[in-house]
Amino acid sequence: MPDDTVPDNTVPADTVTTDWTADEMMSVAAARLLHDGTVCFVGIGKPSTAANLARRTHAPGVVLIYESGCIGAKPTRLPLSIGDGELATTADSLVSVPEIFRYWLQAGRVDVGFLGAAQLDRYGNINSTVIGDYDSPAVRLPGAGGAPEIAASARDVIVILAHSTRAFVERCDFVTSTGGRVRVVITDLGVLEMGESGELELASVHPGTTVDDVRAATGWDLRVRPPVDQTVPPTAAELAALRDLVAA
Amino acid sequence: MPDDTVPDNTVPADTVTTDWTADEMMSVAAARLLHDGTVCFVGIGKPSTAANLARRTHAPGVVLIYESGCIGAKPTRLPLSIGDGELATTADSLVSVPEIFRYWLQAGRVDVGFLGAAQLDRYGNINSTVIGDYDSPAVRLPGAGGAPEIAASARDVIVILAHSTRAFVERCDFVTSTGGRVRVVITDLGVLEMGESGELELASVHPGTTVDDVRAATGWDLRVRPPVDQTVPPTAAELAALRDLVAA
Amino acid sequence: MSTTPLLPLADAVAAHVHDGDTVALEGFTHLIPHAAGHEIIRQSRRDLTLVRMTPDVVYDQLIGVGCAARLVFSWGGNPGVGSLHRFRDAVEHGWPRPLAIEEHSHAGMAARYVAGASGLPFGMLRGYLGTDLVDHTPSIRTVTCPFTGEELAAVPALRPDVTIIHAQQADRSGNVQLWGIAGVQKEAVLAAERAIVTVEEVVDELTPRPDAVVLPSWVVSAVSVVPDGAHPSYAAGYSERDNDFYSAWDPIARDRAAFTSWIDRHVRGTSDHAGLLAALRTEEALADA
Amino acid sequence: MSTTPLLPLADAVAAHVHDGDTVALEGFTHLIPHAAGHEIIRQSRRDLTLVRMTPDVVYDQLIGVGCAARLVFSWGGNPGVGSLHRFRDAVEHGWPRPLAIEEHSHAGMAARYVAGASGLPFGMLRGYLGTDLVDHTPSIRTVTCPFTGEELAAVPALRPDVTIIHAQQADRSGNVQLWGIAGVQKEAVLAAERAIVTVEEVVDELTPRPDAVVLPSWVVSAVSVVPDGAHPSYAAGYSERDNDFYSAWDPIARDRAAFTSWIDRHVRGTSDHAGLLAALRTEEALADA
Repeated sequence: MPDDTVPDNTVPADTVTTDWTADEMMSVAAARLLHDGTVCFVGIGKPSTAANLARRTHAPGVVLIYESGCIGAKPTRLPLSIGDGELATTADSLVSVPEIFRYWLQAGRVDVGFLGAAQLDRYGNINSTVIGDYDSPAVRLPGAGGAPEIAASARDVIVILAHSTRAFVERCDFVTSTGGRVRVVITDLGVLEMGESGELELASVHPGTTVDDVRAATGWDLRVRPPVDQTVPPTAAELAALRDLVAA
Repeated sequence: MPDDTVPDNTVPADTVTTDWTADEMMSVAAARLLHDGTVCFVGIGKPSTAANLARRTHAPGVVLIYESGCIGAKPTRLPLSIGDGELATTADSLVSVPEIFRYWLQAGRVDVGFLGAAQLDRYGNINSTVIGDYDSPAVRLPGAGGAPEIAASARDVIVILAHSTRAFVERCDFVTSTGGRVRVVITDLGVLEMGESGELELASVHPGTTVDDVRAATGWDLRVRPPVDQTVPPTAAELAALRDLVAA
Repeated sequence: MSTTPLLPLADAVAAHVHDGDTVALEGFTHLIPHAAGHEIIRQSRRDLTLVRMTPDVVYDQLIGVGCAARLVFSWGGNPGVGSLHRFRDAVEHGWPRPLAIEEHSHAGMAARYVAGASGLPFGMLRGYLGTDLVDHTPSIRTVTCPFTGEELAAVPALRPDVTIIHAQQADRSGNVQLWGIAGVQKEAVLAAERAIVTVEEVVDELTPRPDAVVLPSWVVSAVSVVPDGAHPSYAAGYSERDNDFYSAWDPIARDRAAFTSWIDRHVRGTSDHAGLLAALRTEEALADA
Repeated sequence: MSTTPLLPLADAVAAHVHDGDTVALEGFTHLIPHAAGHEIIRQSRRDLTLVRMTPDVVYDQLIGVGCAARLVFSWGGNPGVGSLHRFRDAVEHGWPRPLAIEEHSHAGMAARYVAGASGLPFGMLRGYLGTDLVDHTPSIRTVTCPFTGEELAAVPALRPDVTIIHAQQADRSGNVQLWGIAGVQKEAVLAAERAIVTVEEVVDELTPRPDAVVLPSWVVSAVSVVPDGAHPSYAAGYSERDNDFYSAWDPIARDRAAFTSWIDRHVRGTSDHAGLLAALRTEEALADA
C-alpha cells in the first residue's frame, strides 16, 4: 500500500475530543488519508465530506474530481448533488462526462477513488446493484454508476461503509466492482486495511469500540492485524471544520 | 448522383461574361454545386474559395466546416490558413480536431467534401503522398491529411484539379484516398462526372475549350458523355463576388 | 438558411416521439428535461425504451405511469435522497408493467454514446473486468488490441430514435447553446436520429460563453421554449436546483396511489409545464400559509 | 498546493527533452510552439522521434538541422505556400541524415492521441480503407466489431515522452488556459509522459473564457513564459499569424546553405526567443529602409 493512504495516527492527542458521532469519526478518518496533491474521484455523501474536510484542514491542495466533469472543484459548502452549480463554477476545469471517464479516470490520473456500497466482502468486492437474485431481486439498488471503473482505474480505492453483518457479508449477492485496488475500508467502528494476502484486516478500532464489537458486526471471520490501534479521535480543529462544512 | 451536386447550368445566359480566367471558372463551377444547407468540409485554396463564393452568392446558408474545428465559419475574407483566427471567431461552434473528425466527418454529417491532389485516376482515386516509389520518392508530397476519411465519409466528394497528363494519370503512384464517393471533378478545362460504370466521364467543357483539348490533357482514354455541354461561364455577379472575396 | 422549427413542446413531442421509440432524455443533475418527460406522459406514449446514464425522478415518473418497456442505464436513484421507488416497483414487482433492464457502468454508457455520436458501431473501454455485469448484460463483449493483445470491454453504440435535452438558449435559427455541467448531452444529441431541445429562452444572438456547448441548428429537429423546463433540476444562470422537491418526491413515489394521484393532478391535470409549475407553487403557498 | 515549476524555456527543454525522446510539438496553425522548437535546436538534441499531425516550418527546421531520426505525421507542408523543402530533402536524399517516416491520416493521428490520452492501447476509426497507406504503415491494423462484424481500422496509442504546446496564459500555480482553435493539444498533453507549456504571460487568475481549454497544473511538468512564442504562428488575443514569414521560408528552405545560414544566424546565433524576434525585426527594418 502506498504510504500516502496509510491512516495517519500522528494527530496530536492533546487536542482530541470526545463529543463526536460515529459518522463524524468516519469522515475524519477518511479525510486523514488525503494529502496535498492527492487527486480524488469523489461522490456525493461521505466521500465528498471527507475530501472537502481534508481541503479545509491539513490538505488545502487536495484535488477533487466529481464525475459530473468538475476537476479541481472547491465548493464553499457541501454539494447536495454531484451536479451542483458551485462544483462547476469553482472548478479549475469543467469537462464532459465522457471525457472525465476516459481522459481522467481511465487514463490513471486519479490517486484515490471513493466507493460506497450495500455489501462488501473480505476481498473488497462490493455490491451496489441488487440484494437477492438479479432477475427477481429482493431490493433493486441504484446500480453501478462509476464504481466498476473507479475500482479498476483509481490507484487506491477507499470504501466508506457503516458496519453491520448485512453489509459486511461472506459473499456479495452481486459483484458490482472488484476489490483489487481497495486499500482501506472505513466504518463507523474502525478501519480495515487490505492485507498482503488480499483479505481485509482490522487495523484500528474507533475509541469506545472493541475488536469483538467489530468482529460481531462483520459477516465473515475478520482477520485482525495485531496490534490493533485505537483510531485517533477527531481533534477539536477537525470537528470544528467538519461542523462548519456541514452547517454551511 | 444526388441531384444537388449536379452542375447547375441554368444560370441566366444574358449575364455571362468573357473576361475570366480558368482559375475563376473552376471556383465558380465548384461554387454552383453547393446549396443552402449543404454541409461542406473545406480545405484552404480553391475549395475554400468556392464554398465562400457560394455563401456570398446563391447559397447564403451553406455550412462551412474547416478541419481545424470551425463549424459554420463565415469568414469575411478568404482564409490564408485553415487555422485563421477569423474562422474560429465567426464559427457557430468551435470544437477540437479529434471531435471534428469523429463526431462530424466520420459520423456522416458532411454532405460535400472537397479534395485536391497531385494525381487522379479514372476511378477517382487520388494521390497526394509521393511521386515515384514510396521508399525512394522522386517527389515527396505533403501526404494524406484528412483525405482518406473525407473520401470515405463525406456523402459526395468533389475534386478540384487543373488538367494535365501529369495529374490525370492512368494509375496513381500511390492511392492516398479512394474514389468511391467522388461525384465530380472540376478542372481548368471542364467538368467530369462519375459515370454509372464507376469511371469519370467528361460532362462539360468550359467556354473556349474543346473535347479534344480535354482528352489531350488526360492521361487515360477519357470517356465522353454525349452531349457534352458547355459550362456556363461565370456571370457578372459571380465574378464580382469572387473578385471581391479574393481582394478582401 | 436552414432553420430548425420552433414548436410548442406538445407539437415537438407529438412529431418526434412515437410509441416503441428508443428515447434518451439526458442531463447530469443539471439541465434534466423534466418538462419534456411530462409531455410524454400527457401524450401517453407506450412501449418506450428509455435510455439514460442517471435515470432520476422524471424516469421514475415515466416508468411509474407505464410508458416504458425497457430501461438502458447505469445508475438509477434519487440523488442525495435514495431509491427510485417506481423504478424499484417495476423491477421488483412488475408494476404497472414489467420493465426490462439493460445495465451498464457510467463509463460504458458514455462510451456507447460517444460511439453513436462518432458513427462507430461500438465503443471500448478498460472496464467491467471481474464484475457480474458481464454475466447479466449481453451488450458487454470484448475486443482484443491488435497491437498489445490486451482484452478490453466493448459496448455497442447507442443510437436513440430521439434524444431530448434542455438548454439555456437558442437563437432564431435554432442554434442551441448550453453551459455549465454539460454531461453527455452533446453526444446523446449527435448519436440520435432526431433531437428535441427545450430552452429557457430564444435570443437574437448567442453570446459565446465559457464552458459552453453549441449545437448548430442542423443537428436539432425541434426547439421548444419552456422556461424552467428542467425543474426540479436547474439551468445555470436561470434557476436553482429545487432540492426540496427531490426530498418530497420520496414519500410520493413510495406509494402507488400517492404517485398516481400526483401524476393525475400535476401532469395529466395540467396542459403544459407552466400549468404544472403553477400547481406546485399553489401547493407551496398553501403549505406555507 | 501542488504547483508546476515556472522555468526559463532553456531549463525546461534541458530538463524534459532528451536525446532519443519521442517529442510532440503540437499546434494546428494556431499556437504552434516555435520557440520551443528553436530551443531544441540550440541544445542540439539528436535522434528524436518527432510527432505531429501537421509538421510545418518548425519541424522543417528541426529536420533540416538533423535533430530527428523519425517523423510520425499526417500532413507535412507549408500551409498555403507549398512543400517543406528540408523535410523533402531528408526523405528524398537523406540530407542531413535519413528520416524514417510513419505516416497516417489526420483522423488516424487524432485517434492515436485520443487513445494515448485515454489510457487505451489503441484507437479505432472508419478509415484508411482501400488506401496504400495500409501497405506502408505497419501501425495500421484492423479490429472487428464484436456486435456487427464490421472491420475497422485500428491504430496504436501515441504516448510521447514529452509534448510541448504554446498557450496564452498560466496562473502562478501553473494551471494553463488556451483559447481559440485548440487542435489536438489537450490530447497530446494528456497522452505524454511529460508536458512543457510555453505561455504568452502569467496572470494572477485565469478568467474563464469561451472556447477555452484549461489544463490543471498537475498535468503540466513545466511552464515557460515566452511572449510571441508561437511566432510565425499566432496566439489569439496576443498576436497575428505572420503570413509573410511562411512565404519567406520557402526560398530559404529550398537551399541547404541558405537554410543553414538562417539557422546559424537566427537560432544558434541567438540565446533565446526574444533574441530571435529582435533579429527578425532588425532584418525587416533594413528591408523596409
